[in-house]
Formats: sequence, C-alpha cells, structure tokens
Amino acid sequence: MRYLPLTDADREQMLGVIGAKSVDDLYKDVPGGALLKDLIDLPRVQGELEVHRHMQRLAEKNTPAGRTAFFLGAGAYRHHVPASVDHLIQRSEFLTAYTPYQPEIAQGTLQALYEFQSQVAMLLDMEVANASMYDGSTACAEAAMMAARVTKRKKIAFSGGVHPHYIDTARTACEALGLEIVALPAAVDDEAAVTKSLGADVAAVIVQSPNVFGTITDLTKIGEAARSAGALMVATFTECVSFGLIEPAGAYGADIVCGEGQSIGNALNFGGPYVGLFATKEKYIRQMPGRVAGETVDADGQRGFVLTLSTREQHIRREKATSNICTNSGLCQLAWTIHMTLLGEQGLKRLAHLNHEKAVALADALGKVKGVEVLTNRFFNEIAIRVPGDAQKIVDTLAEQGVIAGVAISRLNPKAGMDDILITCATEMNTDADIAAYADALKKVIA
Amino acid sequence: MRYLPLTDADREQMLGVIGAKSVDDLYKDVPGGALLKDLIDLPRVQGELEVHRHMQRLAEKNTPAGRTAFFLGAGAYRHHVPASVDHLIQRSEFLTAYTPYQPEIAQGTLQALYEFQSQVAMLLDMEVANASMYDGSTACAEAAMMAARVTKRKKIAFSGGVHPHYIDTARTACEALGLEIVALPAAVDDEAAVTKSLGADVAAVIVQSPNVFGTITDLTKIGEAARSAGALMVATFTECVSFGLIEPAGAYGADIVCGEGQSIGNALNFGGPYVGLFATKEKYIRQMPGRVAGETVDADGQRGFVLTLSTREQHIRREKATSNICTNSGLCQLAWTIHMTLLGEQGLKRLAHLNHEKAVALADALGKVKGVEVLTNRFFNEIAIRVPGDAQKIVDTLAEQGVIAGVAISRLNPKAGMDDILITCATEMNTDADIAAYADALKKVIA
Amino acid sequence: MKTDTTSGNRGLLQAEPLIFETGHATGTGVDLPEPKGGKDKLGGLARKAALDLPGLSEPETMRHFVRLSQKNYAIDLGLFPLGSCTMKHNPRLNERVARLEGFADLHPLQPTSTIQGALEVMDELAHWLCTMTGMPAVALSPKAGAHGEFCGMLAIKAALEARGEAETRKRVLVPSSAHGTNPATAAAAGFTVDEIPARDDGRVHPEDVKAKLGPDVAGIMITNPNTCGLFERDVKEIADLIHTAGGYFYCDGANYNAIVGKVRPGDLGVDAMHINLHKTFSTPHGGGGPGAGPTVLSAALAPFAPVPHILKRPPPKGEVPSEARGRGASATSRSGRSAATSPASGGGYELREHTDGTQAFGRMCAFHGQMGMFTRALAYMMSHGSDGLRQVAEDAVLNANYLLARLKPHFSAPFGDGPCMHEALLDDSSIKPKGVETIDMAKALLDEGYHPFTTYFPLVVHGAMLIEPTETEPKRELDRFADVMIALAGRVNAGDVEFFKQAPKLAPMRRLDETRAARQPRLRWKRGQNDSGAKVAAE
Amino acid sequence: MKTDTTSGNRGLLQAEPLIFETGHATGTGVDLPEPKGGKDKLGGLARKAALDLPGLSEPETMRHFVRLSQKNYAIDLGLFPLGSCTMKHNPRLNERVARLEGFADLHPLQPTSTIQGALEVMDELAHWLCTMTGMPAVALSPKAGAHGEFCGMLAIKAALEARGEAETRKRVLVPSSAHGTNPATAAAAGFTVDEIPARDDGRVHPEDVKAKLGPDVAGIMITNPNTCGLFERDVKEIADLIHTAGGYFYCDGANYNAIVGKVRPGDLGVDAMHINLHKTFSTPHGGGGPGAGPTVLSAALAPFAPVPHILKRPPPKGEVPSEARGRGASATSRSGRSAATSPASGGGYELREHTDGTQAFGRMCAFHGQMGMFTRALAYMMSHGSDGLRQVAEDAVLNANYLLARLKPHFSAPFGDGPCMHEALLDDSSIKPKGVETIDMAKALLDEGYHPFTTYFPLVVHGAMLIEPTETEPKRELDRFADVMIALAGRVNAGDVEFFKQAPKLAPMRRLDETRAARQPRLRWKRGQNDSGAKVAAE
Ligand SMILES: Cc1ncc(COP(=O)(O)O)c(C=O)c1O
Ligand SMILES: Cc1ncc(COP(=O)(O)O)c(C=O)c1O
Repeated sequence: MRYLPLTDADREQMLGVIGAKSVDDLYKDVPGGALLKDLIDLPRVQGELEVHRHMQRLAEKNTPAGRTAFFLGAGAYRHHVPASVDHLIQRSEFLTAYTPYQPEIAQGTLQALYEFQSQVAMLLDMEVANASMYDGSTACAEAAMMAARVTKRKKIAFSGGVHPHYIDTARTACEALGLEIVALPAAVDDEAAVTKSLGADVAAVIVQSPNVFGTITDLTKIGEAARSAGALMVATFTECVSFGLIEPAGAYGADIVCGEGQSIGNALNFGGPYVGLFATKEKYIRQMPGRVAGETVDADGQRGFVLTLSTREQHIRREKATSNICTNSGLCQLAWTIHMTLLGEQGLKRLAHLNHEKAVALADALGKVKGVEVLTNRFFNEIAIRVPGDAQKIVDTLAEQGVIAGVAISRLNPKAGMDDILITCATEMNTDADIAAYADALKKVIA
Repeated sequence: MRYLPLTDADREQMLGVIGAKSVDDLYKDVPGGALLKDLIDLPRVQGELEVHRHMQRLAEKNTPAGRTAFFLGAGAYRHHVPASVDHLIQRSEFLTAYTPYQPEIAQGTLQALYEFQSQVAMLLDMEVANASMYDGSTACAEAAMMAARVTKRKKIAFSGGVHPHYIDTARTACEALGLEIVALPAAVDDEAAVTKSLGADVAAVIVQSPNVFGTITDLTKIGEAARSAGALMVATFTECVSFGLIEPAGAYGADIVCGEGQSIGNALNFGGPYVGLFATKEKYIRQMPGRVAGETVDADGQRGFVLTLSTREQHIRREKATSNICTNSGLCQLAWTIHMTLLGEQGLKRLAHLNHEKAVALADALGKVKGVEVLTNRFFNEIAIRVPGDAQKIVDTLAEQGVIAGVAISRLNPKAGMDDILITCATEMNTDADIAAYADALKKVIA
Repeated sequence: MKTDTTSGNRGLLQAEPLIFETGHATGTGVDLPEPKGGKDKLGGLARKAALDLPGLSEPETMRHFVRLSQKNYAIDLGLFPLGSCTMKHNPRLNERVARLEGFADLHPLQPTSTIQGALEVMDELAHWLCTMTGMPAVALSPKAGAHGEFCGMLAIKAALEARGEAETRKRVLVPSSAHGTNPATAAAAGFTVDEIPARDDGRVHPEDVKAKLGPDVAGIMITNPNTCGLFERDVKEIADLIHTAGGYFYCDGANYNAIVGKVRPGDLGVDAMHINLHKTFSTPHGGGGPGAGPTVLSAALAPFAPVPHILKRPPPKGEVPSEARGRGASATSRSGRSAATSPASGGGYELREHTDGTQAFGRMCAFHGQMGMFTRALAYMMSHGSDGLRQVAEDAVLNANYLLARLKPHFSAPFGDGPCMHEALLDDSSIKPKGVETIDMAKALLDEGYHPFTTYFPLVVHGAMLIEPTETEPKRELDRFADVMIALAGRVNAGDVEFFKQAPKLAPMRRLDETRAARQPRLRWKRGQNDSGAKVAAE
Repeated sequence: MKTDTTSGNRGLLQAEPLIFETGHATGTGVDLPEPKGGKDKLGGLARKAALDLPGLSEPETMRHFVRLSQKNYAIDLGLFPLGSCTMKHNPRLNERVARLEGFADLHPLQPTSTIQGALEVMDELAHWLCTMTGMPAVALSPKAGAHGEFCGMLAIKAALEARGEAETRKRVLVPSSAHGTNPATAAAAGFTVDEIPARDDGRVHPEDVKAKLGPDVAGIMITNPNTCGLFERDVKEIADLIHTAGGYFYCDGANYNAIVGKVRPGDLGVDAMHINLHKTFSTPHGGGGPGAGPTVLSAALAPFAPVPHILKRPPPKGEVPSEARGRGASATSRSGRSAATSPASGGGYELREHTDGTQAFGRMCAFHGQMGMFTRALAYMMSHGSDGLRQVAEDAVLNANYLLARLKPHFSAPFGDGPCMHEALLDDSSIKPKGVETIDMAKALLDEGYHPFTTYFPLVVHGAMLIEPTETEPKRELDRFADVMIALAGRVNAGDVEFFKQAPKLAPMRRLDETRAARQPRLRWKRGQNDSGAKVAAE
C-alpha cells in the first residue's frame, strides 16, 4: 500500500527485536473473540486513479454554485478567495503541523494566530479575540454558556433575528447544562424585542446584525438595557465581510461578539469546515473558551509567541474548564488571516462596498417583479422577500432553471409561520446578468 | 496593482534619494520620441476574479482529453500523475528558485538534478545523462549536432520511423549549421533501412524505438553497422514509460539516447512545457549539450552538489559552446524525478505492463473492425492502423462523437503517402469501455 | 534565535515582523473594481472609525507566510511522535479530492436535488465507519473529537430521559488517565464526574468500576486503547457491568488507529464512540484543526442521534434495515455493498433538518458537519481498503512496540513489561534524579530535528513521554530516532545537565517563557501599546 | 553544514540522503492494478536486466522532496537580485489558470475543432506581445530565450536567403558585453561572430559599428537595455546603420522588463527580439526552467516565421490586415481590440503545421510551444493591464536606481554617474585591494539570508556585481538589503577578510568545491561506486 513504508522484511526484523512471533502477539490483551480473524467486508486497496475517478463521479452528481445564478447566503457566503490563500495553507509546514505545543518549532503557526486574534479584534472593534472556534453556531453556543458563567444566571434570550441553526445549536448545548433558552418569534426587523425578556435571571440577550433576514440594527439601546439588567449583550453574525462597511457590535458595547468567519478565506465546502470568530472584553478573558496565543520572549530575549492562559482549558482544568474544545479550526483561521492580510482595510472596505451595491441592485430588480415584496429596509448583502405562494416550491422550481434563489425561511424554521418568505443574497461574485436572470425567472415562475 | 508594493509616498521618497524629479528622468537615455507618453491601447488592470473568469471561459472552449474516449499519443501521452507530484513542484522553494548558481543555497534543486541524471541513466541503460533539454524534439536535434561535432562529419540520416516533428526540428537546426539531413521514407517497421545511407560522410544514424508507428526494434545490428562505418547511433523515443517493459537503446549500444520525458510526471499541457531526456557515453561528456550537476564536498567535507563541466556551456565558451541552451526544463525535470521516485522499478514495470495490456486489447478490438488493418506487429502502447478512406476525415468525424481516435499520419507528414493510416495509443487511463466505444464508433463511421 | 547578522536572518531562516509592523491600512494585495457609488441602504449604520487593518501586496503576503511556515515543524519534515495525536502522512490526493468543484463550491442549503452527490459521500462514509466499527449508526456532524464526545454524552442523556431517569442518573465514571476533554465534556453535558483512580498497570479494573456503580450512574467514559497506550483487557466485562447497572458505555475513540480493521468496538459493548477523522483517517491537523468527530452509536442510542439525518428514499428494496433508517446523518446498511456502487441508484437522498417527530436530541452545529473532512476521509479509506486499514493498525502497533523495545533498556518504561498498542509510554523517573526531566528531553530533541513526544500526559504517569510513531514511518526513521534518544540518555548519564537546560540552540527560537506570557497576557497587537521590551526581528 | 547532532539534522534543517541510499527496487509509492497477464506483443524485446531504480512510499517521497526544498532559496523567501534574470513575484493565480482542465488536459494533436480555446489563448497572447512591442508578428514556439534568439537569427538567415545573400552575408556583430547565448546562437545559426569591443561607458557606439560594417554583415545582436543595465542611447542610429548596410537588427529582449509599456522596440528599428516570458512576464523560473521565448518579428522578417502558424478564418472583416495574416503563431491585429473580446467571434482558428507553400524557415520544436507558459503570461498581462505593465517598468527602474543611489557611496559603480535601467552594476575594484572580491561578497550575503547579485557578468566589467531588484520588492526590503551591503563594505574596510573567506557559515552548506567537481566528474549515483570520501548525511 503506497502510504505504508514497512516491507515484510522490516516487519520480520522488527518482530525479532521486539521478541514477538507475530503481530497478533502484540494484540494479546484483546479479549477472546474480539480480535478479527478475517478482513472486514469492504472494498480492497485501490490506486489513486480509481479513487479519484470515484470521487469525481460523486462530485459531478452535485450542481456547483458557480454553474448557476447563485444568490444563497443564510450563514455561508460565496466570495472570491485569492489563489495565493489556498496555495499557502497547503504548504506542508502549515497543513501537516499539529497544535503548537512546542513553540520553539511552531512560531509560524503561533505568529499567524497572534495576527489573527489582532485582526479579529480590530474587525469587530473588541479588546481581545481567541484563536478560533469550530464555526459561528458553536461559537454562539459557547458565548451563551460563557455569559451564564460570568453572570451566574441561567436564562438566555435570543432575538427573532438570529439564525435558526444557531438557536438550535445553542439550545442543544445550553439545555444540557440546565440553562433555559428563550427564543423570540422570528422577526425581520425587531432585534430590540429581546429586551422585553430581560429580568434578574437573564444571563444574556443574544442578537444578530446583519440578522438572518439581512437587517442591520443599531444595538446601542439593547446593550444599555442588558447592562442595566445585569445581563451581557452577546452579538452574533454570519457575514463578517459586512464589518468593512457597517458598524460592528463592538462599537455598540457588546460584551461578546461571535460568529462565522467563512466569508473570508474559505470556500463554501457544503457547510464545513468553517471558522468561528470569538471576541470579548479583557475583563472576561479568564472565562473565555478556546485557545489563545500570547506574546513572550525566549531565553535570548527575542520576541516569540506561545499558547497561553491554558488554565482555562480542558487539558489543565478538566471538568472545570471553560469549554471542552481542543482541536479548533486552525487551517481555516490561517486562510482567514492570509485573505485579510491581502485585503487590508482598503480592500475589505472596497469588497464590502461591492457586496452592498450588488445587493441593492438585487433588491431593486426583485422589488420590480410583480407580486414580490422586499421586506428588508436596512441591509448589507442579504435581504428577505415575500413571494406569492410557497417559497420552498419557488426555490425548488428556480433551481431546475439554474437559479439558486436563496433559502425559504420554512426550511430553516418550519414554525416561523413565514412560508412565503425567502432570504436571498448577492456578493461580488454575482454579475448583473445573474441578477437579471434571477428576476426574469422569478417573474415567469410567479406568473 | 496587487503585485506592486511601492506606494506613491515610497516613490516620492526614493526619487528624492536618487535625486531625480520624475521617473522619466531615469529614462533620459531613450532617444527622442521613443519614450511613450500615453498608455498602449490594451485593457487596463483587472482583478483576479475577472482574469480567472476570462481564462476559464477560454479553457471551456476546448474539449479536454479526459472528457472523451482518448487514444492519442504520437509524442505526448496521457498518464496518471500522482497528486503529490504537482503539489511538490509548486512549493515556493522549487517553483520560485532560479538556476542553482549559488550551490550553498540551492542543494534542493541540485540534489534533485543529480538524482534525475542517475534515474535517466538507469532507465535508458546509459552511462551519463544531462540535467534536461527543452523537450524530445530539441534533444534529438542537439544529438544530431553533437554527433557531427564528435565525428566531424556533416550528414545525418533519419530512419523512416522517427516522429516527423523531430525530423523537421532537427532539419531546421542542422541545415543552419550546414549539415545535411537524409530522411528515409516513412516506414512502419524498417528502422534498419537507415543503415543503407551509411557512408564516410555520415555522422549519425538516428532511429526511434518505439517509433512513431509504435513499432519496437532490436537496434543491435544498426548500432554495429553505424560503428563500423565510423558513425554514431543516436536513438530517440517519445514514450519513456516503455522502458519499464522493453529493452532501452542503451542496451543496444547506442552512443546517444534522447527523447521526450513528458510521460512521467507531466500533464499533456497542449504540447509544452515538456522535458527532454539526454544520455550518452562517458567519453562524450565534453561534447554533451546542456547543464549537468555533479558531486563534490564543501569546506567542512560534507557531500554536496554543484553545476559542473560548464566549460562546455555558452556562458563560458560563448560561440564555441556545445549548445546555446541556458534555461532548460527544471520544474518538469523535477516532476519527472518525483514521479519516478514514487514509481520505483516495481511501479514502473507495473505501469508499463498495464499500458501494454491496454494497447494489446485496443489492437484486438480495432483489428476486429471490418476494413481496419493493424499494421504494427511489435509494440508497446501505440499502433498504426489502416482504415478504409481518409484517416484525417475519420479522426475528425470520431471527434464529433467524443472519441479522440489518434492522429492521421497525413497530419504529421503530408508527404508520407499514408493518407489511410492513423496512429493510436492506449495507456492505463483507458477503460475497457473506452476501447469498446472506440471500436464501435469506428465501425459505424466506416460502414 | 539570537544572531549577529545585520538583516536578522540566519542563512535561509528569515526574520519576519508582524504584518502590523510592515503593512499599512492603504496597502492591499487585491484589485477590486471601483464601486459605482449609488445610494446605500445602510440606514445610517455605516462604520465610523477606521479599522487600522494593515494590507500587504501579494508578493509581501506570500513572503510573510512562507517565511513563517519555515519556522514550523511538520509531518512532511520528519517523525512527529506526538502521543495521542496520530500524526500520520496526509495524502495530497485527499486535498485534491476535497477541492473538486462539485464539493468545494457547494452551499449547504442548496435544494436537495442539487446536492445528491454530497449526500452520497456522507452515506458512503457512514457505511465505511459503521462497518469498520461494527456499529449500526453514526452521527457525522460533530466537528472534532471533543464535539463527538459531547454528541455521545447527549445521546446517553437523551436515552436516560426517554427512560425517565435523566434526573436520577447524573454521575459519569471517568478514569484519571482520561484526556481532559472527557471530564470537560461530561461536565458540559450536565453530568458530575466521578474519577476512577489509576492502577499501577495503567488499566481500569472491573472491581474499581463495580465499587462505583449505583442507581445514579449514567455511564462510563473509557478510552480504548487507553492513553497509556494499552488495550483495556477487561473492556467487555466493564461494559457488561455498566449495562447491568443501567448505564451506558462511552468509548473515546481517539486511539482507534491501533485497532482499525482488527477489532470492532461494536463487539466490545460500546454504546457511543467518536472517531477523530483527523487522526485515524488522516485528515490534516492544519496546526490545530479543523477536524471532524463522527460518533458511532449503538442500537440503544441511535434513535437519539442529532439532526441532520440523511434519508434514502425510496429505500432500495432490502438494502436498508427499515428500523435503522435515518439515524443520524447515517447510512446504516450492513449489507456490505461496495462503496463503489451508488446507494442512490435505487432513489435519491433527502435531508431531515429538524427534530420534530423524532427522538433526536437536537443539533450539534449549523448545517451538516465537516464535509471537507468527509471527502478526505472517504478517499483515504477507499485508498487503503479493508485490507490496507487492517495493515495500518498492525504497522502502527508494530512501530510503537519496536521503539519501545529499543528504548526500554535506556529509559524507564512504566508498562514496558508487556506490549503496547500504537504508542509507547516512557517516563523520566530514570533521568530526573540526574537533573534532566521530560521537558528537557523534549527540548533537546528540537535541536536534533524532531518534534518531541507528548509530554506529561497521561497525568497518571509522572513525567510521561508518550511516543506515537504511527504506521507511516519507515524503519529507517524509527532507528534514527531511537539512536538519538539513546544518545541523549547517554548524555544524561554523562551528567551533561547544562546541555539539556540550554536546549534548544538550533531551533528557530530558544526556550520560550510561558510563565511570562500567562502573567502579563499580550493577546493582540495594538498601535502604540507600550513595548514589551522584547527584541524584535528587523523590520 | 557541519553539525554535531546524532541525527545529522540541525534543528529544522533536515539531513537527507539520496533516494538511492534510502530506497530499494521493491519499494513504491503507487498502487496499480495487477496486470491480467495475457500474451504480449513485444516480439521478444522485453527488458532483460534489472533497472535498479529505487522506489519510495508516498510519505517517504513527500519528506525527501520537502526536506530538499528547504535547502533552497527562492523569491518567496526574499529578495533575489540576480541581475539579468528578472526574479519577480510569481502569482499563484497563474499557476491555477495553467492547470485548468481545458488547458492542462489537452493534447497538442487533437482535432482543431476541440482546441479552439487554446488557439485563442495563443492569439490573444500574440496580440498583447505585438501591441506592447510595436511589432507586426510574433513566433510563439521558441522554448526559452536562447531558443528565441535562434528563431530570430534563422529568420534573418531566411530573409538573406530570399535575397540571395545567404552565402555572402555570414558575419554577425556582437558586443563583448553580450550574454553568452548571443554568440553561441549566432554560431549555431551558422554565422561567424565578430565582437564589438567594450567602451568605458558600457555602451555600443555607432562609430564602432560603422567600422565593422561591410557587404558580408548579416546583422547585429544588441541587448537593450544592455547587460550593464544601461539603455543603448544610440540604438536607433545603430539600427539605421545596420539596415543601410543591408543587415538586420536582432535585439536581445531579456531586459525588456525595464521598458515594457514605456518604449516599443518596434519604434527602435528592431527586426527580431525574443521575450523571456519567464522574466518580464513572470512565468516561474522553476529552478532552471521551463521558460518560453516568443520572438517578435518586423515586417521584413515576419514572412519567414517558423510553423506552426495560427490562421483565423474566416477573418472577422477588416480586423486583420490581410497581408499580415498567419505570420508565426501570430495575431497581428493592430486595431487594439480588447483582448477580452473573442477574436474567434467572427470564425474559428486553424493551424498550419507545415512550411509547404510558405516562406517559413522551418520548425523550432514538436507541437506548438510552451502552452503552459502562454496561459500564465496572458493571465499576468491581463492582471496588470497596459497601465500596470507600464508601472512595472517604472518601479523596476526606480528600485534599481534607489539601490544604486544607496550603494554608490560604498562600492565602485562603474557607470554610476548616470541613472541605470532595471539593474544596478557594481564591481569589486574598491574592495579587491583589501582582499575581498565579488565571490566573497556573494557568499557573505548567503549568511545574511540573501541570494546574491549576478557575479562576474557582464564580462566587460571585472568583478561585476549585477543587482536587479525588480518591481515586486517593497522599499523596506531594499533598505534592509542596502543596509546589509553597506555593513559588509564596512567589514571590508575594517579588514575582516577572514570573515568573508569563511562565508557562508549559516547556509545549509559551507562553500562548495567546484574545481573538484569538474576535475573528477561524478555525474550520477552508481551502486558500489567507490566512495568519494565525502561525509554523507545520516542515512
Ligand atoms: C484521547 C483523546 N481524546 C479526545 C481528544 C479530543 O479530540 P479533538 O482534539 O479532535 O477534539 C484527543 C485529542 O487530542 C485525545 O487525544
Ligand atoms: C541577456 C540574456 N540573454 C539571453 C538569455 C537566455 O535566455 P534563456 O535562459 O531563457 O534561454 C538570458 C538569460 O539568462 C539573458 O540574461
């Protein structure tokens, strides 16, 4: 087998040195019967050509986004990632390294982590950020649990604008800890409603901007209300490119800002792997989940970086850890850092502008379609529209015509009672022709 | 522009240090009028997304080999190249390095060259090999000129089995030097005929095995005849995988063995870049063209490698150089070495066997088609077949049906008088279904 | 490392400042079209303050990260014997496969008619995982091992709830040798952790388990092979004990590489086990992730698998045991059909994304899990086949035992009297009296060009050195590593303590001050933040 | 470099033996299906003797070449100021584009109906090259610069032949500053080389040319900007001289990067000029190649361009000057249509592959040239656009003059009184008296983490140090390099000669013995060849 260097001669020799007759001698602790005599009934070794052919055949059973007029977002966004990003993350020294437990031979990973943490903090206008979480949804769940730890309270209130998958994920995690989840009714533009559920038992209100309907919101008042009720304001997001153009939650005084980083540096990848961004205030760092890199010096006084504050983590604190996370999203985080380094402030702002312009054009085009109502008034690159009839059916019909129109709210949250609403998104990847084709197809489908 | 780091502020500052008012001051030596005032009338700067889209659009105007039943060889062969090969040659340290003029910081390139030279010599059963030529055709032309230098004779005789492009390339180069080219009539299986043209003025006979018709030949007698006539035997080839299964020319006493290395490690790339393999006997190395790496030691006595015997080369010998070649095929040579390292003797033999088996199956299948005659009796993975009617037309018709059947001799050599012959090839990439589809389609087209 | 060059470089080792020290907010490595500049729809919420984010041109960016990369050690550079981490070769075929347009450029919420191939990949992967482990179902969505542990413990919790015992059964037994994620996960799932103390033989003993059983026990978390690199001899008996006591058996599968193809956890009474695709099935570690932690489930726990579920419909007749259909994102076929034949042949796939009308305990994350790891892992499994995977386990175990045999005479090997599984455990008890401990040994290895073993884990062995070579190491590399270790032992015996305390000297940096980092945390760059006084690479 | 570690490694720098020392003929890194083993058609010519070719498993192969790679310097690591080589940034976009299935998996002999996109790429590239250079035609097939020179000289020869002067005009004038490929090419083309001696100002003077003119002169080969980094002031006058004398003007375009977008060689009276796509247009050097040397031709030489020719038919009305159609693989449109609009819109492309019925002088190579470089170069040109390409030249010249300005006070700059073009020329006349020469300076730079300048070229300047930073260097990197050079000059003045003679000390190897290599050539590994006595990396 091409990945296995040992020859039979090697194996013989090594068994000799070990003093064993056969490899199975080494498995003598396996209880009787459990050691398999025969091969498991699955296909045998195959060459690279055969495996590649098989995988390619499966890949071609899918319809890649790029082969359609594509307007789907809702938590994952299609952006152009420069070729140099994917090239760099495939370098052996990054791709095949482990978590930097030996900092003297892991400065590459560690310095990139430190740069990532700094970039995230700047982007979100927060004091500190960690070295990444699995994705936006799990980052949001961790934020809810952290808020409970910080406030020693047990109730978490979600606005009606948070991505339903995020709420489901947080509910699953929080309820296991005995925390109570209050999810407000889905609302296109009413993040503030969440403050009504504030009370002495509420650990945090969790809001989203841009929210799942694309609406952007000034969170100042929500933050004030939370603070005066002794709760934290947690703000989540799914489209981090937006902060090149709109005010991030940090500027509204959020205590924790967390969300999805996929938009920068990472492909759609059918939902994963992605990279969770997590930022908070300095005073909370000892309650922060996940790894963090910090600056220090070596024996010669040279600046270097190490993983630090590990007394929060499972390998030291065990059942008292701030989280059970170990492996995180290293390589996706690196891709994020490289892409953000290429963009810089100027590139990020330009990119965000382009996205907004495309979305405005999309909103105009769809708004002109008879029977269609654009529901989102303040947005970045995503909007909700009301269609006459069942949104899911319309999305499916359009897909057959090569238009991926977005996603029906009913798919994300069947109980929302919004069966005639779908959310749709535009990025720098959409051409004016795409937009025209979408509006056109939609008009025909509705008629 | 994303590749240009200087800012306008930098440019100002630098001009100040230089003591120039504007960049155009630095161009003051350009004769009046020649310094362009305006931009040349071509498109302006474009982003990565736009450029990639444009190139992809052009790429999709082609029909890639892999999307057809593909049986075309004739000097370029479709083989599977392991993913690790293309990954490794893209590493910055290989891809963006120059010719190893500073050996202390180029041991990666130099050791790989030394390994390449050794592998080539072993594969071809020759004493020494150089560090690569542009491709097989130019390697063959260099061999012809080298033979003239070695023998101080002026006539080069080509067998009727040598690839017509190789003969054309050698003719263009040799005639410029005042050498005479004798090309024997195209012949499926008559390499030996070339010995008839031997004479006191002949520097070399150039034969090919497997030849352009796929025929493999025992070159022993040709070599003896050449030697006794004071000429060299130069053997060329286009499919180096064959030497995993058949006797290489070195074993027949060839003085120079040269040809195309593309089959190992390199994609079809529409004809280039490829890698020319060039091997000869030790006694001729001072007449050998091209670069060569050799072993030596450093100041601490450690083994290392350097470019050597450069007194043959243009940068030292100028008009007396053995060749004008400078840049060669570095990265393609590296790909060859990596792929050959993965194969090893066992893998190479296995690969060659598979190719031969597919070709035998192809010959059987086509031979069964009424009206088709298989002309090649001894072959590796390529054969010539006679079809009823114009081969070029048949190839074109089959292409419309998704079968790339090979190439008509009339395309390679209109004067061959073989308008009803085409050459066709099978490799490990062809499935039995491909072969059946080809035979089927051919039957229909002929009928 | 300190250097007296003017550039700050040391030969090929390039000094490299932070992007914040070389870049500026007006620099960029992208060319984007000018916005047309119509009126916006931001409702006055445009960003006010500058971000101060530096941008670098593409050439500068390439250099920055290439230079950084060369300060890293990696599998592709040499032996990476980090115990418990299974640092094996990462085939580039899998990188290529994961990047096929049909996988990489696919959105998780596209209509199911456009993602049939993706769902088929998940179904095939599930089939391989279920068949290899001998378990009826698998939840694919967990994003790493710890997340898989969480998934398994939540399934246990849901099963207890279904039995009406959620409130009474809150205690989970965890051996002291367990990886930190085990107790952390149990706690995160709302259980209390009851530690089973270690024994001299490094194993869990049935009587210790029995002693802790009771009506409040929810289950037990055992790592097998365990973190001492030993197979838990009594695993079956322990499983029976926990089951008769009404609890469930969670098995930490991080060390599955030692037994893949040799032993089926399903035959050992396991109720749930996560599989680190980034260990046993070679998806790259990437300097800390991403990973994937699919969790196989017993028939008792399968009904509670989290959404999404993959449903085959119409089910190809007779192929899928109806009662097993749609558990987790799971293809539960045990019919052993070749992974090369499309399960969709009989009909398409559907996704169930909500728990309504099911016993599913909930959702682990947005969307469907780590697709990019699924494609890699499937390509890896298909490349090996069941014969190759069995060989993987055997060679991994053989390599570890070979190192153990060569090193035993020179180091203390607490469990060296018997064979180990995929990793060899040493400790520093024989060298510490001479003034050299595990960390010094580790740092000395840096100068010799090796990544060290795992240090000070498992906690049950003082000064542990946990060595896992994996099956992708040739004998030649094992011998060289053993020679180095033995030579270092010689130095210890020669009393050359200073040599160890000074190490590393040849690595990109000397020993780093971790205490200082924790005492005065500097977790980000800030313009004008008062300098730490550290010497910085020439800008 | 010598080291006292047991492993032979020095920290991250891994010792690595030859594949012949670690591999064996039964090892392999591929899995291929068993041959079925029917009867062969080899006619008894099967290979008899073993090849003795070693094979390595994939993990071993990855490591071998990754370890080797880390012993290389490269652009992506730092400044690579190798004069005359234009070592600029290589965008990865171009690597991606070249690997698009529609280009990489395309056979050169496929029916033309299946390769229209490939021919369109060649046509667009030709259009860019012709328009940028102001020349009517281009031959794309030459495989590198020297091959392009050969193409140009053969076109001149063919033109002379057409005039019936091939036999009489055999002398080619070549300045002594020319790159070695120029005289070597002239000789290969059957011309005799007549050297124009150098002048103190590093330029070719009309009177020197005039003095050598005569009825036997075929032409002149001039590099412009020349190898001293200077623009040939009198190039137009020289062109006129050679033309009136009945000869042709070959311009070596290796240094085109200095003037791209600023000056059109076609306006200078050039008859033929090769363009190193692997210099000015950034296709990667790859440690020695491959390159591509498209050669632009004047109206006088265009008819003789080698096959293949690309023919557009039916020609989109009025777009292509009919008399220019089909010269070389050439798009001769001067109408400046946007490269973004398909020239094929009006009709398809055809290939002419044989000279019959044309004046083409022949064929440069099999097939159609370096397609893999064409796609990269086209993507590079489109990315810059005509504005970006002009900026390339200006920044390249600015960077070189900046270094010249900073280094002039500390080194001898033979032509430093005026501005240079894209490269700054220094020599060792100011340091040699102190015992340090160009090679020592170069080796000292290795320890400072730089690839040195080009040494001892051009030959017309003793101890030349030719420094070409290119436009993709930020000011920061130029300053650091200048600081290093100045510090080294200081060391020379301090008389620390030994420091230079000992260099390099920090590079992967100490100074290598080139004489020994040439005296006792060991050009390949051979089993059992008696050992060279060299110390070898631990196996
Ligand atoms: C024994 C053990 N359990 C669990 C884990 C956690 O897995 P992950 O890092 O994928 O979350 C690890 C990984 O280090 C481990 O070694
Ligand atoms: C001035 C000059 N002319 C010609 C050449 C030859 O070009 P190539 O190496 O592409 O054959 C070079 C390349 O080094 C050069 O610098």
